[in-house]
Amino acid sequence: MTASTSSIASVMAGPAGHRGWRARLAAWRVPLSILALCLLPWLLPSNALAVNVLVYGLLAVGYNLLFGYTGLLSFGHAAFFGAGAYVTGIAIGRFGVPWFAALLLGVAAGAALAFVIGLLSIRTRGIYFSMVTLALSQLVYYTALQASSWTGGENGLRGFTVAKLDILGWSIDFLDPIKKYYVLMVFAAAALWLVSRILNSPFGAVIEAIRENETRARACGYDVERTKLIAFTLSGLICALAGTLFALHLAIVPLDILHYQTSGMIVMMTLLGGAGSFFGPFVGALAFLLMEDVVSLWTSHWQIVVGTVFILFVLFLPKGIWGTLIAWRADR
Amino acid sequence: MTSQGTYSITRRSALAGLAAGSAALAMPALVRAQGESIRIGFPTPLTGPFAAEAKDQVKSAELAVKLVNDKGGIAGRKVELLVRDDKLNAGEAATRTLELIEKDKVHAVVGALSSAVQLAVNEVTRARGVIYVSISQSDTINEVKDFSRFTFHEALNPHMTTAAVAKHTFKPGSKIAYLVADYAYGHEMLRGFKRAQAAIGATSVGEILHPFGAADYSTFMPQLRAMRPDILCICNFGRDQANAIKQAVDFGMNRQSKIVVPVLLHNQRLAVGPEAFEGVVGGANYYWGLEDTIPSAKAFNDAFKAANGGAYPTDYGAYGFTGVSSLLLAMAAAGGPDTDKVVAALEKLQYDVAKGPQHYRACDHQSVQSVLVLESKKKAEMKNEADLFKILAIEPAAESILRTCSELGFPA
Amino acid sequence: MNAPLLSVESISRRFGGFIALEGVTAAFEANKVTAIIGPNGAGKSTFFNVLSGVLAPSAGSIRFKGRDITGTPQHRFAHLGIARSYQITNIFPELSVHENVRVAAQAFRARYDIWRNRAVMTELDDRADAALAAVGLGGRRDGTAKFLAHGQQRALEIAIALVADPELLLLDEPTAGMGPEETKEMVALLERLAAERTILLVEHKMKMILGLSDRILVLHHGRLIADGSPQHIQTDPEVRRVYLGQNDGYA
Amino acid sequence: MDAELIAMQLFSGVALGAIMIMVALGLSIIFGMLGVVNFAHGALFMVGAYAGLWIASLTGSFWWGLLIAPLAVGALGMLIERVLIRPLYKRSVDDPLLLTFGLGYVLVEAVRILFGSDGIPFPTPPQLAGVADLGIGFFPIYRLFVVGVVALTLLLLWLGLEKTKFGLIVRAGAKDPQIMRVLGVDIATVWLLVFGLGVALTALGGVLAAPMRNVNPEMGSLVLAEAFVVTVIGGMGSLVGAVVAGLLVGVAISMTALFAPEMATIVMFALMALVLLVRPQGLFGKPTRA
Repeated sequence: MTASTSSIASVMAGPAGHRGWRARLAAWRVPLSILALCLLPWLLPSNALAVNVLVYGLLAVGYNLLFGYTGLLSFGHAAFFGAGAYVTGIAIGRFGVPWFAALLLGVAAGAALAFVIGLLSIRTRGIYFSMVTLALSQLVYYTALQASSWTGGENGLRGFTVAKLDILGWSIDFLDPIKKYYVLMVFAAAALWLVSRILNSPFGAVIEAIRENETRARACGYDVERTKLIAFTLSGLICALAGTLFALHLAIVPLDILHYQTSGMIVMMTLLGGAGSFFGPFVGALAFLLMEDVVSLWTSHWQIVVGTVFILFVLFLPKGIWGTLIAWRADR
Repeated sequence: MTSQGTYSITRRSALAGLAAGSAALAMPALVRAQGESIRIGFPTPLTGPFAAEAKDQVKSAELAVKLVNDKGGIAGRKVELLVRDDKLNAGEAATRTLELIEKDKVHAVVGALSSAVQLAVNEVTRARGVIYVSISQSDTINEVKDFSRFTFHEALNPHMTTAAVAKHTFKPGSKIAYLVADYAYGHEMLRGFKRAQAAIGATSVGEILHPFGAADYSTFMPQLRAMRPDILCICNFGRDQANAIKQAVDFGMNRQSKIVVPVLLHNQRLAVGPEAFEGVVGGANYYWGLEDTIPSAKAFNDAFKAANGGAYPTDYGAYGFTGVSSLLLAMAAAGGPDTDKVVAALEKLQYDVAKGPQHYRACDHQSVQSVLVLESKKKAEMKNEADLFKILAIEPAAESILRTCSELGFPA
Repeated sequence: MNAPLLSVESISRRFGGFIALEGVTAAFEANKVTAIIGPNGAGKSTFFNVLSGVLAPSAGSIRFKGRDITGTPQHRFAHLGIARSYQITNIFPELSVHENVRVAAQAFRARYDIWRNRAVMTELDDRADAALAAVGLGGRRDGTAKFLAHGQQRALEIAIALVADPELLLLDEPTAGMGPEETKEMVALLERLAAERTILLVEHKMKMILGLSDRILVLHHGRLIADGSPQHIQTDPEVRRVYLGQNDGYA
Repeated sequence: MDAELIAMQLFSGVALGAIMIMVALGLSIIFGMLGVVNFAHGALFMVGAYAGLWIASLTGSFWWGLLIAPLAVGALGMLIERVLIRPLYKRSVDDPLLLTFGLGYVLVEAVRILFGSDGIPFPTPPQLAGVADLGIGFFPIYRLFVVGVVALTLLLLWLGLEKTKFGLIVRAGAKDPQIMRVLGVDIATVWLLVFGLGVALTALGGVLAAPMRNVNPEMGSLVLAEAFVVTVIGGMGSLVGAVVAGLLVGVAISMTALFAPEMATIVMFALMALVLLVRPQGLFGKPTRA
């Protein structure tokens, strides 16, 4: 009921039909993703854009775990992205915590926040779930706005630039765009591997079952609420990691990343690429950011282009770019 | 019955809007970097609520570049302006600035309208040793925490504007009420006004903090009326300011009190109309009417009008001109874009490009400049569409109207 | 009489002011097939929903294997040994037929394990295949569930329930919407199941019930109005009165 | 704190709620009947304000703008329903939500292209300028007028729903969409009209708000957030809920403005979170089952 099931139809690299090539693709999805990420900075117009694709792609992957696989349309994921970013920034800038520990703290904080918001919102359904997540994340936004002595308020959090990374005795120039990209990519790759693992796990089967039919899953003996809460928390954890990478990359945390428009953007990216598919969110983030980047150089009215593309996708390609490709390939 | 034109969209009629839309398609942002040229990055919010201000900034900045290029550029090199849309979003601005530095290899960055964007750009340029001339009004950027050797502040700050406005509106014994946007910039304005209020001997009858970005202020008005102030200080910016003033007038506040704002915005006044703004007093960095007394203003107005079909430059637009001009003057003095030399030249620079003499203070790199105190005209008094304000006073450029270096945290 | 597998003690269920079920008391022995009948709106579905934990009773208690399970969350019922099918087909439409059953089997093995690869749990595959074979869907294991014919989807639903190896199987109109041919196959399947399990079913098709059931309960307006063998029910005057005028299939 | 100020504050809360009610009603009626969560609702509010301004500038009269703009934008709404939303009815509830989300972007940008990205003055109609003495304090006459128009609209809407055949169908359909099929009503036409009605209501809200808040392309985004809050608190699809919640939120904001003014925006989200945690379906909503 809550799931965008029609959009997800036959996208999953699940065991249904055409098993051969899809199973092979599924088995190789993590190495293939990492290969694509390695090539990314050399294919895109700028490194800054490549890092954005990395960060927002990961954010969409985390979101997809909840929206695409569990079938829950959250409008509050900006909160976890922001929590990861803020906690990492505050840990480094205010407490002088080493970057790696700050990263872990950011992820932990985002996951904890997701657990709390999940706990409060899971029991509502359908559109109410979307609205509660939206409302709670707006509370997080206003809290960050008010707590300006900690967060910098509307001015954003600053003063935690990491210029050098010390890893096991190596010192890496973190201002060098390419080196920075590959350091951040290692974390994104690890997260992709984790997500792939979750999707292959028994738990991965359970969330898909819940997306498909919550009532049935419950009758089968699954505690639907608890499973959703775990999925929500895991999803928040991945999004928080994206947030910490964002903070390390830009060395600022703008308040806007907590705004519900960020949540809307995550949904758009996920849908554009193809919800419920492993590669979809990254493809969506890439397409969205590239489109925005290219179109905004061409006209300041880029939003009309982005909005129109989005409408056309919902109308004609509800499976998203990747989902449509897969379905098209499956029909051969 | 209302007369024809009361509800008017003639100023930006549908057709003009379409023309503007297609003009925007041909934005100069696509100019490609070339080996020999001196490149200046210019992030500004081309989309969002301050798009009009941003477009004026771009026009003014382009004019500054054109004037220099017409005279043969700097040390024989052409100057190129790379305009980027920061979308009024600090994250976007930081990303664009990174692109400008890493990919377009700009020699300097000028721009930013909002305080958050300015601080973000500053953070990026500071870490990478790139010159940045900021043109956003904020007190935060002056403080030692965000100081960068490479950053210079062309814009006024709330401390300066509030001091100037208060000096010409507050009187000993005046009762003053404050409506303040609840964020750093709002608090800075309040702090500035209250400092001036104490010095002048006026008294505060109440302060109301309102949520940043609110559309409706009606729920604050009964309280403000009940305070019976002589002066209502509205400490917010942009749309917030326009809505707050309009609703204060709707509630009849202007009959019992003088409405005062730290910064009177040219484009907001256009967007709201003369009726609501009538008699409102506020500060500004620039108004084209300066041309009667200041020769450089006349020269700037003439050049701007010639380049833009007779349109007048605006306050925020002028920042684009003065900011880029000061940078280019310093580059010319330094004989090229070498960062250290340009920083040294900027620190020594005395310039008068549009509004009288200016220079950058040594400790915090704040531009010492005059502050205008303006009053919004009645509709009947306006000679033309651009004749919006009356200049009440010009507070001359002096370091004494800035916070002291030690107060900002700089070592003596 | 053996100790009953399941017993309900004067259970009631209200929805606001509406009383859907009132004071129903009954006990069900192991290894028997019991049918619940009644006209539309008699409370059969509510009764079933209470027995499978979907709804908590407003009053009264439920005991399963001697243990009070009133108020137990629904998802625990499968683990107690109570599985059910639904009146309206209730499967996982986008998953493969095999995965539909495998994921049901997995509930007893791993529910929150996010780490291992589920492909190594081969015994679940085997159990799923066995359940599919038992309902005659072995040949369709790799198809997508939503593309199955209606009757096959009903069978799949029973396979999903069956793979839990439940002690008590609750079947809500297993032949709803089926043609005569499909119904015949389903009845054959139910007969095979009846040999080894305790079954409670709601059904409209009287002929089928009379042939299949050991015992019949009749609900009317939320109350239990008759309880006995098929022969007894057929002659019960109260039941005859209730069904007068709407003897669809009632012969 | 004197009693007059509190009474005044209560009244301004009610006046504030009036505009929210207009927007929330449209949102709720569309959701209740069509199951569509209209994310373009705020943008249509803004389009209503611009349409009102445009018509007022053509005719020289605010009153024509007030009358015609809602009808024109309502017609635009019907066009949107017919072309963009109708193909999605067979799909999941998320699809129309996402489509209208994109549509909101398009509408805002289209207005920026047509009318420029900064705002345009929208003066208070001279007949309604000035303040009135309510005995407890002064209040702008125009805002009193807005409260009156909203009350009148509510009355007309109530009469329309209670006394007409169309109203009967709408009420029945909002309770149970299945029943319409059973009754053999031409659902497509009813949905078209309901969508148009919902959009016309928000457009009327836009025209009414314009003289208070100025007109700019982004004016809808905050309003959308408010309308969602009101609709969700009242219960999605419940018209009574939208009215009650609109007043509730308006008063909550005005009372917060008195005691903790900087919290005046956050309070409505807090209220919504609170209501949903206690009553997940909202105050007047029907419980949903998955």
